[in-house]
Amino acid sequence: MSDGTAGGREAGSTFADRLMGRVKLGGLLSLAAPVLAIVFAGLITSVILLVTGAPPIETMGTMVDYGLQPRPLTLALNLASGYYLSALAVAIGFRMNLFNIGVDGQYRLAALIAAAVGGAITLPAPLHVAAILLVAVLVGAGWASIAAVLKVRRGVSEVISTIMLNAIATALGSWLLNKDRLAVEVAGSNNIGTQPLGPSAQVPGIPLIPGSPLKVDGLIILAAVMGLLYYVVLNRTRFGFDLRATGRSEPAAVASGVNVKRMIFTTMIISGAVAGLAGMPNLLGESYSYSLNFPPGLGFTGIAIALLGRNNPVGIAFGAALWAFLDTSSNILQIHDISPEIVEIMKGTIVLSVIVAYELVHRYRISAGQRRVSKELSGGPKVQAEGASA
Amino acid sequence: GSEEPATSAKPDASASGAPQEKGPKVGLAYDIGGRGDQSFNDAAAAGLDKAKTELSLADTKELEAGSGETEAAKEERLRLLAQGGYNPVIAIGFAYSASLKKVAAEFPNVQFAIVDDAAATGPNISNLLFAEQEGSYLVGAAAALKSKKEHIGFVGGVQVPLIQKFQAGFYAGAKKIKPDVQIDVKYLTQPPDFTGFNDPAKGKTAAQGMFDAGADVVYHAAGGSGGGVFEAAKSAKGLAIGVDSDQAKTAAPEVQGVIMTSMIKKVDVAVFDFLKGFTSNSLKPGTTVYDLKAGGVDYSTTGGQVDDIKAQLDELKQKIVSGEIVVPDKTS
Amino acid sequence: MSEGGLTLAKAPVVEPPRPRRFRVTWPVLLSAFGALVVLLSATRAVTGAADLTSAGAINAAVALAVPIGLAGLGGLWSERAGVVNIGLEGMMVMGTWCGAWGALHFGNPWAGVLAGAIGGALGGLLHAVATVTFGVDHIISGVAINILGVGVTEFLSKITFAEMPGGGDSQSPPVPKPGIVSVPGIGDGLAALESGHWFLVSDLAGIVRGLLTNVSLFTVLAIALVPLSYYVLWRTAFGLRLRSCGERPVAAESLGVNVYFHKYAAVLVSGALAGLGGAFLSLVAATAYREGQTGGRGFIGLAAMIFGNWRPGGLAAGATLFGYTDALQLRRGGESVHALLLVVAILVAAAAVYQLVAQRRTRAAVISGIAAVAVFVVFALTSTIPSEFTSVAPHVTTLLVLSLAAQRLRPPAADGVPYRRGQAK
Amino acid sequence: MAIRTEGAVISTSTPAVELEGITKRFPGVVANRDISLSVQQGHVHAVVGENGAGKSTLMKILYGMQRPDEGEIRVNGTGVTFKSPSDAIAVGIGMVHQHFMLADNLTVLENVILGSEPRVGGIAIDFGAARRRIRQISDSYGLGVDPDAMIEDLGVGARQRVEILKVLYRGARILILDEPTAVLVPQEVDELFENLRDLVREGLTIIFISHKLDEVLSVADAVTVIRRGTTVAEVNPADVTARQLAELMVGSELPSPETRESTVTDEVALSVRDLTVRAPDGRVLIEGIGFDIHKGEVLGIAGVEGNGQAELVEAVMGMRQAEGEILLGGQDISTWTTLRRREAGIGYIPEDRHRHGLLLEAPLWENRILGHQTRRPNARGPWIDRAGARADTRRIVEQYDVRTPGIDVEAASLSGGNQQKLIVGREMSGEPVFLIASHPTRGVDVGAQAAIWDHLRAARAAGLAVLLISADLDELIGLSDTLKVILRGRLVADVDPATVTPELLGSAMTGAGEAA
Ligand SMILES: Nc1ncnc2c1ncn2[C@@H]1O[C@H](COP(=O)(O)OP(=O)(O)OP(=O)(O)O)[C@@H](O)[C@H]1O
Ligand SMILES: Nc1ncnc2c1ncn2[C@@H]1O[C@H](COP(=O)(O)OP(=O)(O)OP(=O)(O)O)[C@@H](O)[C@H]1O
Ligand SMILES: [Mg+2]
Ligand SMILES: [Mg+2]
Repeated sequence: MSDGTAGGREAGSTFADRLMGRVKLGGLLSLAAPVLAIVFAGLITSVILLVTGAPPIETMGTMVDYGLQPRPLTLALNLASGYYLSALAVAIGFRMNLFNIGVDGQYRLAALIAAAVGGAITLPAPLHVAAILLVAVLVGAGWASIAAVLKVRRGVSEVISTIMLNAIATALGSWLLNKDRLAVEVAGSNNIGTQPLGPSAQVPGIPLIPGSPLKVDGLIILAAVMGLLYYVVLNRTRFGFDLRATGRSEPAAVASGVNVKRMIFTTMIISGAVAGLAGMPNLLGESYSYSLNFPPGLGFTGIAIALLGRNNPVGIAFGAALWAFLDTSSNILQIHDISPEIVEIMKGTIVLSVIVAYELVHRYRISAGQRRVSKELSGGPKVQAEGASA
Repeated sequence: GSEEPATSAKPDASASGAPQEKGPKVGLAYDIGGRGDQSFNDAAAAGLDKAKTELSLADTKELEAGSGETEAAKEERLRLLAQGGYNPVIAIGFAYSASLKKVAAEFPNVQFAIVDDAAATGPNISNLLFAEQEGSYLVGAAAALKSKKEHIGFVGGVQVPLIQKFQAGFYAGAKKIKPDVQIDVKYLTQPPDFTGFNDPAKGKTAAQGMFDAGADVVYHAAGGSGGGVFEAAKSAKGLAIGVDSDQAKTAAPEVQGVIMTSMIKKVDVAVFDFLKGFTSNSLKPGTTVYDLKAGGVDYSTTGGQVDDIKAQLDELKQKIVSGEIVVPDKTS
Repeated sequence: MSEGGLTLAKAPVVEPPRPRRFRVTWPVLLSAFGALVVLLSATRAVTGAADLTSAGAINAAVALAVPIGLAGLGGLWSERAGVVNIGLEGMMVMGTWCGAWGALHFGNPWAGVLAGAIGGALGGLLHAVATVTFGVDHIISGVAINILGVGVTEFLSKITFAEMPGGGDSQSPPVPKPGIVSVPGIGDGLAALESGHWFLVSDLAGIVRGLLTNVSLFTVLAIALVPLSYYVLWRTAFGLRLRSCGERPVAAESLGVNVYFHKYAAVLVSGALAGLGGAFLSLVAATAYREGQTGGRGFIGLAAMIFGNWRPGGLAAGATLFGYTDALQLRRGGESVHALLLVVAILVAAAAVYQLVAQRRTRAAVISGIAAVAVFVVFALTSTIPSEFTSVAPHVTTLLVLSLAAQRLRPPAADGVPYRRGQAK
Repeated sequence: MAIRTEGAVISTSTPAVELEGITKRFPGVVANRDISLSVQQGHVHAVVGENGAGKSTLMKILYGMQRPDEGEIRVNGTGVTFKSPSDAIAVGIGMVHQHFMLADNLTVLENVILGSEPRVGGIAIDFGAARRRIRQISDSYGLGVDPDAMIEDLGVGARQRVEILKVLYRGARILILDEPTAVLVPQEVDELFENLRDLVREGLTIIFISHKLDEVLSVADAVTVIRRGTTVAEVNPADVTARQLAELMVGSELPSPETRESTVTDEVALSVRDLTVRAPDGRVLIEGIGFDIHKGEVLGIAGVEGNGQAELVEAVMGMRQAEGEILLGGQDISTWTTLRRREAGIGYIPEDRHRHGLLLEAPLWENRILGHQTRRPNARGPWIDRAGARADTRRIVEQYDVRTPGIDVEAASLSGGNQQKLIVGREMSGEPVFLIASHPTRGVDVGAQAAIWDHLRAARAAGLAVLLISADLDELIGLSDTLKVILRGRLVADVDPATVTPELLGSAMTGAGEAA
């Protein structure tokens, strides 16, 4: 009897085999998605630039030229640290099918209160920083815990509750940011902010980029550590296993002994705690005070970046860097008389094309994998059938 | 490669010089919204445009802020301008305070100006301030005088100190005329939610509520949301007071009739004056307050609706100018 | 037994008892509404916060609820077909711009309405291509559309409105507005009744006047879309097929239903509805397009849809609740929101009693009871609410209602699950 | 009554369905290779074959859900090409799928009419007409289906009847039934077959797939055997035994039935006392259930699905709130969490492997960890021990003959039988003292089935206590040392597996025994 359904053409791996995914492509394929994505995004962006009357190649050249210079690079890295932390916070929820839209409110409230506390106390440097970080983590977690309690005890969808809590955090923050409460006034300024942090709370920068007059925020290390922690906790610990299992299939997790309610609660709170850190690189490394100028919207950027990075710590890092790069390039585009909206359009396009590219490669991979499985299996069912009877 | 000097790290030679024969290259950094916002930024743009025609400027470069950006991004914007040989560099809005202070120190040979902020000081910084409370005082008085029901209102876009200055002046002015006048106050959003400056629907609802409750004059300091206030005034057959520019001229034609006056804040004048001072080498760094006395703020008379009370308003104006009345700039 | 010959020997062996399903019927709905009016009326009488039931507040509530409701309806259509649509905000933004542009370009507000729908539908088309054709994660496509919506409209404004007199980079010139209608002959009488401040009578007069006078034709259209959506989705063959794609696409496929077609149709309609919500903002709620005009209403619409358990009536209730509380806080926030505290205290107390008597959940009842007393104490000890907090009255109310109401949310079973023909399980 | 009025039997020699040279390739696998099948008008034609042999694929091709790469389809002698199921429905083909094709959150009516809605004015659904038609069909065939019930409230039997109603509603003349009996108890199977015979008498043609070869032999007029995508035999059911049929399917000899001897010890492993479970709305789901399982004993629970088996299992696993006592080795575990129970040595082969047993998108070795995430070799303290888990996964793959190219493939890419073997291997590791086996061989082909039985027996011999729940009565009788019958949430009868026949057991399960 003929042997193997896909048999007949066993002659090594032909080009067709590779093309059809009949053999494992090893590392090559893993590069395909990003490359495809970049080509995709580049093409679409070029079309948009052409439509708007800007020369695509030159424009992108300018962006890259500028973006790779030491100072803009430093700026982008600093921006990216906050993005990264925010995206991690979102990603933690995503890994468990929780959609924490509330990172925005969580980090803003955390930064405000941490800044106020930090400005009010003086401690030796490492302690001072640690105290501020702790407050931020606690406030972030605390604010997220409202959504967690509502979800676990009352079944309120976290999507709604976090949208509402963002608005409530805004109101609370605005009420607190008042000279009768947490804010101080600066003479002659229309701004209002918390008492600036003393030197002991100012995290020194790192001269990471040679030739840059600016230093990279010291807390980029915190971001990196959190990324590592994220990876280790999720992939190497029992807790992480439970979390991912719950995200993949809640009934299976329950049957395996996971307490899903507790898991939801814990995950939401951890997500909030990490969210609380998102404002810290900026607060402790640059602004030293929470004022009207404190950047809002990090939470929403975090959602886009978490998705862009496919909830993977390295992917998120690339996503954050890309986002930060695009943000910093807005200025140079304007210098070249290209309207800054283009950057927003580019961001949207990139998100879409990256994700479509990944999807296409993913599909290709899956079917390639299926082909491989069935091919490898089709080799010996007869033998195995006999084995079973033995 | 790009021929733009902006991308080179070393300061450009032209950045060091005072105005050259060709005239200065002016850099302008807008707040969020930029040119075309029909409000604050546009007023600055108008000043620049006037300078372009009346003073010989070699070049201008206008950059605008992105929403949710950090201080560092603002700094970079100013730095790119300074580095690119733009001198002077004007920053529109108090948000540039800290960044301007930093960048100005890095470029001692470039002249900087900042609108709405006195906290960033330096030998090469001009602070262009406005006494919004004084102009608001006058329109507050006008509102009280015009109100038949002893009930007026104030709609603020976002509850920030700058807008609270408007409220404080308006309140004081109205109370001065009629101590018993009822004043409704509403801020549309809280920071950092700045949509209150762009949400006419909310402006309309808030003003409608005031009119329904018996108010007959409503003053807005709500940027783009003001359009809603005018609409509400129109449908309630009440009156409205515009802000920043003479809105009886710039607002939608159908509602121009309800705008009895506007509190004018002449950012254009401030920008133009600064540029003029720069080209004529008569610039003095430090704070310039554009108050009633300097004509930096005022009330408008377009439409003739305040002609009957003009005398009273001008008397108050005089008292403020002379210092007899000191208008508070904070809400109590 | 049956002459057909094909008879199962017995009735089904064990039919598990079917749980009782709570049905919202007209009597239930009307009495709930009646109770609410009485409660508001009593509160109004006690606190003197006339705005609670004033015609102006009701009218404003409807106007504020419409864009949220339209966005929510958009979400409903798409999620009923199994496509999560978090891009409503972006589609709405497209609607604001297109609405204004259409009205200006053709000099007719209804052209703007149509253009707004088309603009939103374009966003929907992009979402459909990404999610249905390419099978991309629905949330990320939505997020991308939100970003794109903002970028594209800002850019478009620069090349269109900026050139028009009265327009600018971030706003359009004033647009022609759709007409306003009133039920003739009732306005003055009701206004007179309302000004009497009689218990219940004046309140009903206010509510009726708010609903029936000075209503934009666009509002009428928007409100009509709620029952229309119900009709199409639950009463027509097309709607059944569409919903089956959100519940069990393979089942639909196995009966010859074209799942792709229905998903596309649903997402396009979804975009169009969100676009209409946007157009409402620029054409009715305001007189012009303004950058950033949507202010997150797309997200609120999404929340309203979840609040309404993926049903048109429920989402309309959610949008109305939000619109009503928003109107109250925007109009005379301090006073009205303060009065709302009393309403809340009474409602929570009622919930406590219900929990104690009907559900026998003592602990929950005690917690609710304490909450009710706490709210009442706050009400009694204060006379107004700080302005920072009035603005979140809608958000707090939404959370409160959700945490009091039993949560039997039931999203479509295949919501957000990518589907490929011949591959689904 | 479309079905019966049209139903004059066309007694021509034209086959109702002819499939010729059908080939269907999926990426890397040829599901159908040059298959030919000819089904006579008015026949019950059975198609049998191992898991993955290509039966469902062939049927989906005939129903228009898959398009063949090569080959011809003739229906009543006319060549057809189907673009979608609608085309197949149009020529009178109806299919009841292997897995229910029902939307839980829609009513029976909506599920039935979907795609062929009676309409008024071309748009609106004519609900009245639909309801009448469904009632009519339901009444005339005694299906007992309520058009306004929600599918989620129905048990499996009722769902199966809804599926059949769907097909009848569309006036199908050729019925494809893909494993319709997998979830039914003998009585229900008998009823179904009775119905099938009646349908055949009315001139309908039935194509029928089943792994239960006895059934096949009892009902079919012709049998086609498929092995690895090709037709290997056409047999007359009168001429073969189930065993011969099975050997045709797998292409080799089957393991011979073992001789059983009791391994039951005196030591009680698990003891359940007065267990009661209530639904959130207060309804009693199971009540006063009590039993002992000794080491080395298999306790079988027989019952029609939906009589409380699932609740019993979930209560013992701690996945559901319950009143009563559960003692494991003498220790009261009724307040313990699921995790703690698992750690104490309870293994669990769940009824629905996709829902409760596997993370379909995770690799095999991560699935090995599932449910054992706190124990060696998968974990060391709070850490996951990847190397340990991977090594042990390899062991399971080897010992339990899980056919997979490696342990890094996703669980979803394994066939059902192999997924089940992986679960069995996993639950048997870590030396469990007590195992819950819920339908351990459902949907698994004869080869894999025998292997799983062997493993269960071996573990039992080593002292494992097993709670076995199965709809397959042969399996229940064959494996159990003790048998109890569950009905409406109560244990109603004890049965001696040594003497009982499936028929007797079946009647006890439906309460017929009780009444007698
Ligand atoms: N206007 C349309 N444009 C494109 N495709 C449509 C349209 N209306 C329906 N379809 C799709 O075409 C297929 C057949 O639709 P149709 O309305 O003919 O359904 P039907 O139930 O087969 O009709 P009938 O009840 O008349 O037999 C379905 O998949 C449907 O989703
Ligand atoms: N959509 C598909 N994509 C890829 N491969 C498929 C698809 N459907 C089926 N297959 C493969 O085709 C082969 C035949 O599958 P099929 O479902 O027809 O088997 P079967 O005989 O019905 O098995 P069972 O008895 O388990 O139901 C299997 O190897 C299966 O994995
Ligand atoms: Mg099958
Ligand atoms: Mg048709």
